[in-house]
Amino acid sequence: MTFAEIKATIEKQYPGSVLENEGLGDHQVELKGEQWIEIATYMKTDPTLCFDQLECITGVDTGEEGPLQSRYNLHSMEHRHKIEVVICHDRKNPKVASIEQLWRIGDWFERETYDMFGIVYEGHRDLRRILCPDDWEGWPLRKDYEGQESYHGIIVPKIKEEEGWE
Amino acid sequence: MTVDLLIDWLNTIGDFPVLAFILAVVISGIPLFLVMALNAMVAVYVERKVSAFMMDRIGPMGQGPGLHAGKWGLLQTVADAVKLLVKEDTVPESSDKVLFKMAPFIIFIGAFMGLAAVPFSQTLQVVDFNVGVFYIIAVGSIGVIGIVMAGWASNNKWSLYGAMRSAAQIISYEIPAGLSIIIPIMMAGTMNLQELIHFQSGSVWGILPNWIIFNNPFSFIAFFIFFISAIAETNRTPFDIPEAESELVAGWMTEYSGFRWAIFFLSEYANMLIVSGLAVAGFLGGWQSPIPGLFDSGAWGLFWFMGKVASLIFIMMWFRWTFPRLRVDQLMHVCWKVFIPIAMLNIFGVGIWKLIFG
Amino acid sequence: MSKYFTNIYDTVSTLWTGMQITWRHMMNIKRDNVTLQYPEERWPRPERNIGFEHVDYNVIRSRLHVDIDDCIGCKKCERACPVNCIKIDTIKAPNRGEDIPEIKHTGITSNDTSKAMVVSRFTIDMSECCYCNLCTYPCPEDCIFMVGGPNNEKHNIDYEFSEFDRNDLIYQFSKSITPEQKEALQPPKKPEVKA
Amino acid sequence: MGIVHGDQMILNIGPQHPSTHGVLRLEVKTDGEIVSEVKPYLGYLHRCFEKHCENVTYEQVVPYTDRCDYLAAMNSNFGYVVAMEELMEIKVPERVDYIRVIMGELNRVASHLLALGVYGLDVGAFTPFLYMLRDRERILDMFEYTCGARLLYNYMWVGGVSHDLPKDFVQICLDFLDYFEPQISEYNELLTYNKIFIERTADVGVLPADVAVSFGVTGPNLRGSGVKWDVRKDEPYSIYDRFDFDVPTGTGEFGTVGDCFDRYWVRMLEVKESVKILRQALKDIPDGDVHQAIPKKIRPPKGSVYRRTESPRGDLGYYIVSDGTPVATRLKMRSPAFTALSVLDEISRGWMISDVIAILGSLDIVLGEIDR
Repeated sequence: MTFAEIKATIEKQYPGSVLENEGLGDHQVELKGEQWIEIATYMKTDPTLCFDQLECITGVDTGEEGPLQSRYNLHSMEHRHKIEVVICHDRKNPKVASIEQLWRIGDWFERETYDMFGIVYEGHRDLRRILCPDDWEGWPLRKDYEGQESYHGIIVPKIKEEEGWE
Repeated sequence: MTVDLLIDWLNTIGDFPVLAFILAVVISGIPLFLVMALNAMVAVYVERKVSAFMMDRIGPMGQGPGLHAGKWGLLQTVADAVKLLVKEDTVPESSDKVLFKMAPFIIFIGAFMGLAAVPFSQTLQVVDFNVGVFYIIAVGSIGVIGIVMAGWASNNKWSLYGAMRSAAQIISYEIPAGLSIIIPIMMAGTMNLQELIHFQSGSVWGILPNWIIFNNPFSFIAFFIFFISAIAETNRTPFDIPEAESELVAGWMTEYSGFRWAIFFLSEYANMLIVSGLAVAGFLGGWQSPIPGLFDSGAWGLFWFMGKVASLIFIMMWFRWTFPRLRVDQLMHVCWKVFIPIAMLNIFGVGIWKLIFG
Repeated sequence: MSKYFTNIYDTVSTLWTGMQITWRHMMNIKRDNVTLQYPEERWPRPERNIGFEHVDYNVIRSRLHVDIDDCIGCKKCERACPVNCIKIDTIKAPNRGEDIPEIKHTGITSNDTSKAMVVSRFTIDMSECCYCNLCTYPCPEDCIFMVGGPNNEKHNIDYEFSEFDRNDLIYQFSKSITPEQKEALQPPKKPEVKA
Repeated sequence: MGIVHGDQMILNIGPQHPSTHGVLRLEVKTDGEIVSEVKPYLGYLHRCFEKHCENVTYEQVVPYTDRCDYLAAMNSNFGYVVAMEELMEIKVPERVDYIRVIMGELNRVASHLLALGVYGLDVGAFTPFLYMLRDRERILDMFEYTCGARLLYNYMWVGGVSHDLPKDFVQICLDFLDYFEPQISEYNELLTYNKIFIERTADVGVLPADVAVSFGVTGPNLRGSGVKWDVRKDEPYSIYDRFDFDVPTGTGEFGTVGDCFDRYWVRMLEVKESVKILRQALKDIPDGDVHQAIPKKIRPPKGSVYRRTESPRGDLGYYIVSDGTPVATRLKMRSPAFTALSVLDEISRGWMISDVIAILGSLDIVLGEIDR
């Protein structure tokens, strides 16, 4: 199936769920966050779509003002077509349903995105930080992230050192 | 033998039987310890070189004395020994300290006692037991107590795993080893190692030496079962699961370092010597020359015996650097479902063989 | 039952094949050996000469070196460094292209570029360097390079620069300038306008 | 495996352990030797790759990608530059494509050799490991000859490569292949067909195809489960569509499809396929300038791209979001080892401790890439 057909199928099944977004490129579609779990189930189980592989979940921070986004790259091993789903979250309270039980790799990908952006995946059974330590403060990949000065008495090095050594 | 001679000789000097006994034991024990240490040093060096050559490396090398461990790295083991001796003696805080310190000595005692009955030549044997074969098999299992002690006392999960695996393995493999060593005993009708070796003198068909391994097909198979079980008893690859370094870090030796660890090492190589010695005495004609009647007397005995032992130890090394490691259940499978039935059949076979041809 | 014996046969035969291989290698150790006795013998560093116009290309990754007499203080290498291990401070030279003998500053580079800047500090922290070679490409004067290899005539190979103190790995390439000399080089401050 | 219920013991494998392939910590719940749960804890090697990438320019990202998958740095570079070129719509000269394919395949061979050798080490065979490392060393020598570095190359740049190949490289590489091909059969005789090795790996840690797809497992691990999926074949990038090569899949030769042996064996077959690609590429490599397409200033247009390439461990994806400045807004690396590790718990339940080590080894993870 081509991208337009996939988009039309989703639009037909869940009217009003597909949002128009000028900034998106080919193969990208923005969906409403509320219905995500139903759409995802449909996309995985429907025999014409059959997206059985979740390639990647990428969290994106669009800037200080803009929303946070989760981007899901889906791929179908059977039909060899793919799509990228974008879901925007409110910056203050980023939340979306978890697809961890649909695609098992979603477990770790969602944990990673939660770790880096603080996007809460509701329904995830074990939403912990995965790469940073459990008691790390802040969401490192957000644009407004302020690194902590020290962690358990260890000085956290800054990414861009302004000062020399000496 | 040596001990008996010494006691007799000391008794001729004066009438103090207890002191004579102690003196005789000490005098013959010190060379035994030296044999053990020398064996470990040579074997470690050879193992390094053999493994290196098999892996296309060259092993420890040096351009001369000094920092570079001697010519061809000959001083490498000496350097290692010195390093191990001067190392800090660490005992883990939460270990059972008494058992932790005792365990190496128990293992050492097992190996040392076993070495006492090994027939190095016609005359060179510390004690000539009536039941030499039985004795070596028996004291060989003392070591497992030390291993379990070491594993338990370390208070470390890896050590515990290693100890438990080791106990299961050594006890299981004693059965096929014991069943296979029965065959020389059946054929020679004696458990005395010297008599067993004397039984193997002469030749068959004028070419082959009259060793038990060549006597009949059953004893031929029995030798291999005994030898492989012996490798398992000494915890060497492919049966090194108690100290499998990729799984259990170092198994039951994880917490040991320095001198205590050196004692483990010494005992491991002494055990290799003992089991190879038993295999040589039981199946390969002991100190007999491979060409019957040639170079067959005096010091040649020691040469042939050590030569045969060395080749068996080399085969053990060869195995170690070629094979992967078995898993615990496969190890048990090999023991109980392959070796023990075949060893049993062997005993039958030898019995019938003896009835017909003997 | 036959599977039982096939298994035993397979085991013995495959193990024997493996043992033959290791035996062969042990016997041929002289031919197959790949070990080098490191302090006495060393790997030959690849002598790379790709010909054409790429002769100057630096294909060796070892210690960085700067010919400070050629450095014009453009800071291109500092910007190119992905780990920020190069630090350069410059002072505007009083007269472009003129030598300043007090601080051994030469005015003209070997490429006949007249320098507008006095490099008062050029440090490379080799403990941070990731040997990516990115700093050597943008240099307009070819004065920062990795030593050895094609640059051997400029500087000998040096890849064993271990030190006991981490601070010794910070290499200072600029000429030593005392604070007073630095002060003297600063352009005179404009007199403050009184209110 | 039989199920015995007893008291459970928690065993900590790592972060310092001989066969965790880096600094990985596994919390293993065991009942005697039998494992009932494996919980991986990551992050011991987290070096903030993605955060760094948002602070350095696009050229400077390349040395950082080296350090993610340090065993196949060429392939890490390759994936990044392919993604960047797709975003910037650069067409690179043909010679550059060929050079990249040659380097990528050589590094695939090197990485697989290490994976296979270390797998032998995991199950206790020491010698094959050194044989394979000996041959890997020759590949590293060729890389050193080409770009000066042995492990972390920074060789592929957006729009080109940093140096042209040395004049006699093609001959050196062909000599190496002539030497290397007979060695593969020696590895097989020494390790692969060894009965003990087969016993240790066949039927162990079976990963069914649907589970593998659901877990996002890719690369040799997925192909070991019998799924014919290779990005080089199915979504060809660079010039991979020009070469004639097979995609080996697991057949369950000695056990079940998708067991440890299949994953191992697929890697071994892939080495052969790589040699095949290398021979074709070395034959056809054209002349040309490798620097002509390198842009002076890398400023991709506004937009985003997700591109995956086939690294030795699987689908290596780069998600790049650009806002038109020389610094990326977001650069995400979808690392294949990350997804491969996530399946460990699923396939090692009910096996023994020794098998967990064998399964972990067969997944061929690189912690630098998992933790980034």
